[in-house]
Amino acid sequence: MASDTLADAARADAEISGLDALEIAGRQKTTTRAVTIWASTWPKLAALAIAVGAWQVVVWAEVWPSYSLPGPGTVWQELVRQAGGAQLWDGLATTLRRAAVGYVFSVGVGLLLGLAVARFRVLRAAIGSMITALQTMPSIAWFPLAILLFELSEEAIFFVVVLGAAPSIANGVISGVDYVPPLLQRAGRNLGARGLNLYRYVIAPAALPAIVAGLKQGWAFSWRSLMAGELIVVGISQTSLGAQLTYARELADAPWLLSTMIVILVVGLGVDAAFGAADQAIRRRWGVLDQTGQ
Amino acid sequence: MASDTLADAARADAEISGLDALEIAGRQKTTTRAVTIWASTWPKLAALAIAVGAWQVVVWAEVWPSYSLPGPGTVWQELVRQAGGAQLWDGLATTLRRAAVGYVFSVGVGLLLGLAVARFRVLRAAIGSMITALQTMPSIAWFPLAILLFELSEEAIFFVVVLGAAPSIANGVISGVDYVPPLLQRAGRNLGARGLNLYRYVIAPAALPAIVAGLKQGWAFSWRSLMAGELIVVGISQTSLGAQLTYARELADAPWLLSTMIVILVVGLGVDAAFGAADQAIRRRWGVLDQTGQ
Amino acid sequence: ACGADDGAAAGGSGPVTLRLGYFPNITHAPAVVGVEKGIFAEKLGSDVTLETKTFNAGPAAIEAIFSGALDATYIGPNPTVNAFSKSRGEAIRVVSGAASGGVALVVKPEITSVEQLKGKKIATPQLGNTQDVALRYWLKEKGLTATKEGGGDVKVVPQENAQTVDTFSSGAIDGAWVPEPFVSRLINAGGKVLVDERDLWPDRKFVITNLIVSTKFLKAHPDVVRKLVEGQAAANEFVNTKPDESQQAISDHIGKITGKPLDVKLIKQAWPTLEFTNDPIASSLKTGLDHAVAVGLTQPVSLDGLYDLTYLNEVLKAQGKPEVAQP
Amino acid sequence: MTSTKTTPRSATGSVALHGVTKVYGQGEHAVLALDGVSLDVAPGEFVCLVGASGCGKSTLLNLVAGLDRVSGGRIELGDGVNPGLMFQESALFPWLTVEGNVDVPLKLRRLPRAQRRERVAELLRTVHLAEFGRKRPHQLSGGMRQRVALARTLALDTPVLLMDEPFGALDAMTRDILHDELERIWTERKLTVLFVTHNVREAARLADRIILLSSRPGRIIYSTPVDVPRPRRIDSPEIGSIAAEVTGRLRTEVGRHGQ
Amino acid sequence: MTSTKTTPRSATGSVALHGVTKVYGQGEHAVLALDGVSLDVAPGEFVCLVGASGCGKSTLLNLVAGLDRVSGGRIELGDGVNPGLMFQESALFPWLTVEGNVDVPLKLRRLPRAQRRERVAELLRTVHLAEFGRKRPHQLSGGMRQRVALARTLALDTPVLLMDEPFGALDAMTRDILHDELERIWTERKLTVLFVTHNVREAARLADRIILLSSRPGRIIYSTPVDVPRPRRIDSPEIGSIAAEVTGRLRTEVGRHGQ
Ligand SMILES: Nc1ncnc2c1ncn2[C@@H]1O[C@H](COP(=O)(O)OP(=O)(O)OP(=O)(O)O)[C@@H](O)[C@H]1O
Ligand SMILES: Nc1ncnc2c1ncn2[C@@H]1O[C@H](COP(=O)(O)OP(=O)(O)OP(=O)(O)O)[C@@H](O)[C@H]1O
Ligand SMILES: [Mg+2]
Ligand SMILES: [Mg+2]
Repeated sequence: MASDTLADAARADAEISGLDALEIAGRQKTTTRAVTIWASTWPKLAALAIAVGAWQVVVWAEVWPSYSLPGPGTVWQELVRQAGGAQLWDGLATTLRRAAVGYVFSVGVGLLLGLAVARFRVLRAAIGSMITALQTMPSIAWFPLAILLFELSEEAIFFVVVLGAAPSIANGVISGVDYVPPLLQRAGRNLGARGLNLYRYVIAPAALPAIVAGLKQGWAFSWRSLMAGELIVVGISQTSLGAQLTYARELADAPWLLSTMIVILVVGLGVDAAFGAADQAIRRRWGVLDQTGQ
Repeated sequence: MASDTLADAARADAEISGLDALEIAGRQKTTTRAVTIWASTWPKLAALAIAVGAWQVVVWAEVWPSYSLPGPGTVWQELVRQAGGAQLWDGLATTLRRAAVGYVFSVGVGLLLGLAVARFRVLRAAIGSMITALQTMPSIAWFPLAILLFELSEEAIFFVVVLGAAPSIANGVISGVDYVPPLLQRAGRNLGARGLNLYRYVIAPAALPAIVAGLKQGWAFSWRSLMAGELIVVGISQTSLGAQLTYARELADAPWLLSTMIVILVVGLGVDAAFGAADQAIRRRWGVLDQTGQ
Repeated sequence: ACGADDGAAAGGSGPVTLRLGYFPNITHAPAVVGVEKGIFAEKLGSDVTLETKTFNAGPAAIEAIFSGALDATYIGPNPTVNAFSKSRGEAIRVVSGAASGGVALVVKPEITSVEQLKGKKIATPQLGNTQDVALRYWLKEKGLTATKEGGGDVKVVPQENAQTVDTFSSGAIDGAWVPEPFVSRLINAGGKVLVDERDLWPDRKFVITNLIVSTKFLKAHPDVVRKLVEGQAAANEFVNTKPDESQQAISDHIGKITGKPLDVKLIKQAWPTLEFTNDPIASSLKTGLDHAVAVGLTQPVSLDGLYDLTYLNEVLKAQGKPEVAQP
Repeated sequence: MTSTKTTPRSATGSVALHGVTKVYGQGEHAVLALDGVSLDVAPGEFVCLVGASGCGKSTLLNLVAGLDRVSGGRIELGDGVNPGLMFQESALFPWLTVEGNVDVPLKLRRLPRAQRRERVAELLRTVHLAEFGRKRPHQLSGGMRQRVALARTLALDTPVLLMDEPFGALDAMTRDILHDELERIWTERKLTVLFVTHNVREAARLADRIILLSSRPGRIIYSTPVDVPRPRRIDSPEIGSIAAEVTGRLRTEVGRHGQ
Repeated sequence: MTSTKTTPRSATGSVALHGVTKVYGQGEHAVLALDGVSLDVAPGEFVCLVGASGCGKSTLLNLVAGLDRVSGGRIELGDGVNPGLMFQESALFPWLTVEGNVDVPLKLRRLPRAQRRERVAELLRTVHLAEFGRKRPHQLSGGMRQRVALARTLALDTPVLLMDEPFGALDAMTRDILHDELERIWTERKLTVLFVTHNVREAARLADRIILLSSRPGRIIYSTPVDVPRPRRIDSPEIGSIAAEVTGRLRTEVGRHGQ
């Protein structure tokens, strides 16, 4: 865990001779990489085992008919079957590409909007509250407008995604900027950072934790909006995860639905890992990582 | 703006005699309440005017047929007509009641989940990343499970709402707790706050800004999930905003759709005002409200 | 599945609750009128409590039937087939028909012949559903190609019905093969009927709505199902004999559920394209399935045992009406 | 009120460090902050720690307070003693008023409300901030914040007090007054105090014993009892000469490290 | 190197306060922190401010730095002068390393990279933290953080330096060394310095003039030139006697307010 603080802490030990250093190293608990990985893995495996076990027990108890709630085995088979074909991968690729593009758009719009609203009082008074209001607007409400503006193109999907995610990101930025410690802002101003430079050198980095939190929430919004938005244009030359989710439901195909849900969860886990790494890095820098002092 | 800091600042001016105080008051710009309200109102009105104006111009330009994009006047008439009848109010009442109940549930679950995950390392390793993954799961994916567990009751709707909002709130809590300054935690521990008390006296209040941000994002999730969830059963004895939104769309009734969207935006604005007030209060307490020092 | 015993509709002689689903929709007219006019309640009698549930799309209704949260529902042919085949013939039975017709291909007025469809975009409600299959099969018969992915001579664009009016009027699509009331709406948005699907079927009849019950409920409470079918027949009678009153009832009922009464003019406009019949027109379902196989959208499935029309025929017989052929 | 205070007053107040070592970080980038520090503080003793900037004084107090884990050696405290630590930075809770901050340790000890209110008022009088109870930390000056932190630490009512430059931000006059207050409380409550300061005169004014830490790694290199009878005055010549002696040692030590 | 430093060196370095008043808050809860403070600091002058805790010293520096607005009166600075303020708290950016913190003002002045690197290294040597460039603020001791903040303020290269208890957390020895460094830089760069301290000896050691502020509301009640030739030694008797004089005044003033 602490291995990076150390990388940073370099050079400070000029006065510790080689021998001293050896001695110190001996005194420390040396946690190997394998141990660290195992420590973060076994709880996941345990949680998975508990979840799957409970599921299997419910299925065995035959509370619901198997076409309504298939067992883990059935779903696993379905997943394997899907993984063997091209449709799942095509759909996943399409959706991930759209998600990436839509999210990048959303981040751009959200960051700009957030910074602008946080910075200009008039803008905040004018549209500050509108941001949350927009955030609560369900995606389907935007479909007609999206079609009006972009017809049946991917842009229509991106429009819905951006309207879903950007307000959330902007809100993260605003709340981050609002809570930047005044002392640091004053320090920055005194060091000559005014206007944009104050944002670049002080406010943005100070607000980073809240911004990352907002980006994470924004991802969830953008992904959900995408799943909905993908129904605007279904099957124009490509399938998508959102369409598969809907079809699975339409066809009352429970194993397919569950396996699609698993795919979505796995994607979510992957994205969370990325955000987790970013967060970890920030916390290490800021010195809030290990509260008990190594 | 600063009027409350003052309320707190009481008693400190024992040495300032009445006369002095008068003199001081004279030197300050006395901003009356009306001026303050106007300062925060005119930008909103201006933004509204610009938005409605642009809309009207597009309609006049007849880019799209009027049944596709009706003008502000038509929508306003529709809104007035709706407001005159009982359906809109019934639907709004039903939806707001469900939103309140669902949100309270979500807050309870989200706070507990967030605190538990933030506190227990094993739990975090086990299900920490699952929270974001759950957050990205579209509401419709939960419908079958909701129906399985709760049949066609309101509980099924709440289930979908909680699954949508609780992860978002939990994520807010986790990111807040993670960034509590270590110094304050140490201070709390040294003052005798251990275990739950540390959470009550130090971590929770220190994380409050991030928690409020999470609650705000959670509201957006819960509201959107509710709009979707209300379609599980569109109701016979009671109509709902979610149903109205969907039917307005299905009936291609653009004025109705737009007027329903306006209702949703107004609700969103109201909720944002509540969160804004909470946020304002926290920032005032923390002394981050007025960066330039009154 | 578990036994015939079911929480909400416990067997035996005690009071039974029948949970009936339907859509607030013109193709579900018998259901809507039956509920609105109290016809079901009257036929079911005092020892059966009627609980109605309204849905806006098939999946939730099927999920509810599967999970035991619903006993019977009016539903379209597509979810019917899906529910039957996915439960391997276990979950449901069709006990009556409800409506036929009401589907058409509406196109831009400048399109007047099949040939002109080349290179155009035509919407259907959903990939592989009845209308989608009908369009593709029809195109195939006319010698036009249309791939699943939206390629070929005619680009078939599956999309939610709610969206077709928007896409049609914005010019994103050139036509749509859809059921009522979207046919009427597209016409109002400047469209023109190119094909009335009735013309493609024997006797101008094909199923658009039928009544299904869960097998469990059927086994546990056959008498209740008979009363339900009686109610359905009575509702159809009402709809067919008092169209004006029915249209008003539909408008009011939809208003109650959705928050805004449906325009009676629109109902009147759509009315003649529909036929309300107790016959589930099993043959059309079977043929539709064959067509789906023919255009490569599905694997053949067996529909054996889907229909249980004994109650319907009992009711019809009692009323002295011609019975329906059990397929 | 004399140096006989080094004799035990209460068994619970003792603090003993045995070869305490503290390493920050791991592996080749580790920093050895304390190296084999052994120290016995008798119950009721007032010990002042002095040393160059960065020599490990705060580290030592943090270890005694149990807020960090030792890397080697061990620390013994009386049974159930939770030493109160006044941090080098003020560490006030920004969401609470001054009163609220001082109230926290009392609340945590579940004292009844009336008693708490009384105690808070008394403590704020002790640090001369009686009228500032309703202010929030950001409305105070640096020295005022330090005094609030002092009041909060005193509210802990523990037998062992660890103080990290508690009077660094105070003017001479206010500091002198607080010296008297601290000495009074120390006598009344028979406290054990570990006090870090850069002001050697202050150390001589307050301490029973002054301990000098060397620069990184921190080791005890000098320890001297202050045998001046109390009450003492900070500008008295005896204090001055002791301070001069310690300063001399400090200079040699800091000079040795080339600072 | 003598008190002739009070004569103008550079027109840009002057600081003039005319009847400056500062009120925190509004209406009946207002706090009058400064009341009609007038002060003329000549370019190149080194002025030390002393006063009781909470008397308005930090407020005054913040006003001169332009970080707060005056409630009355006016402050005049040389054209385009942006005074560098070293805050009472360290105010380091936690997301940057020590080097990164010192680098910020250089980056903001768009100096080329090589020059910046050199300058940072030089400044860190000045504050005796050359080996700590890659550490982060939370890995430093209190005194080390203060020195980093000093280096960062010096990196501003402004003609007017405002320092709020810059050496409060340093041991005597390190402080003496930094006194010398500061005096050297002041001479070399012909700086104007406003220096807040609680250590009256320190004030006498450094200042051309010492100014005493009264307790709330802050008013200038005493001002004395320090006519001791430089180089000075903090423990020299001349410095001692001036310090004693100022301390006496301070005591009377603080006593008057009952603190
Ligand atoms: N969290 C940490 N990580 C790495 N090194 C640390 C950490 N905390 C302290 N150090 C290092 O330990 C040494 C001792 O620090 P400490 O804070 O105990 O010094 P100090 O004696 O209190 O100094 P000062 O008088 O300046 O407050 C310093 O060299 C510092 O850099
Ligand atoms: N933001 C604020 N709001 C209200 N009052 C304030 C604020 N900042 C300072 N004050 C008050 O102004 C007075 C002067 O504060 P200032 O920080 O200038 O004192 P100081 O002379 O620097 O004291 P110290 O030596 O303790 O740092 C104090 O009484 C303080 O309570
Ligand atoms: Mg320290
Ligand atoms: Mg100050």
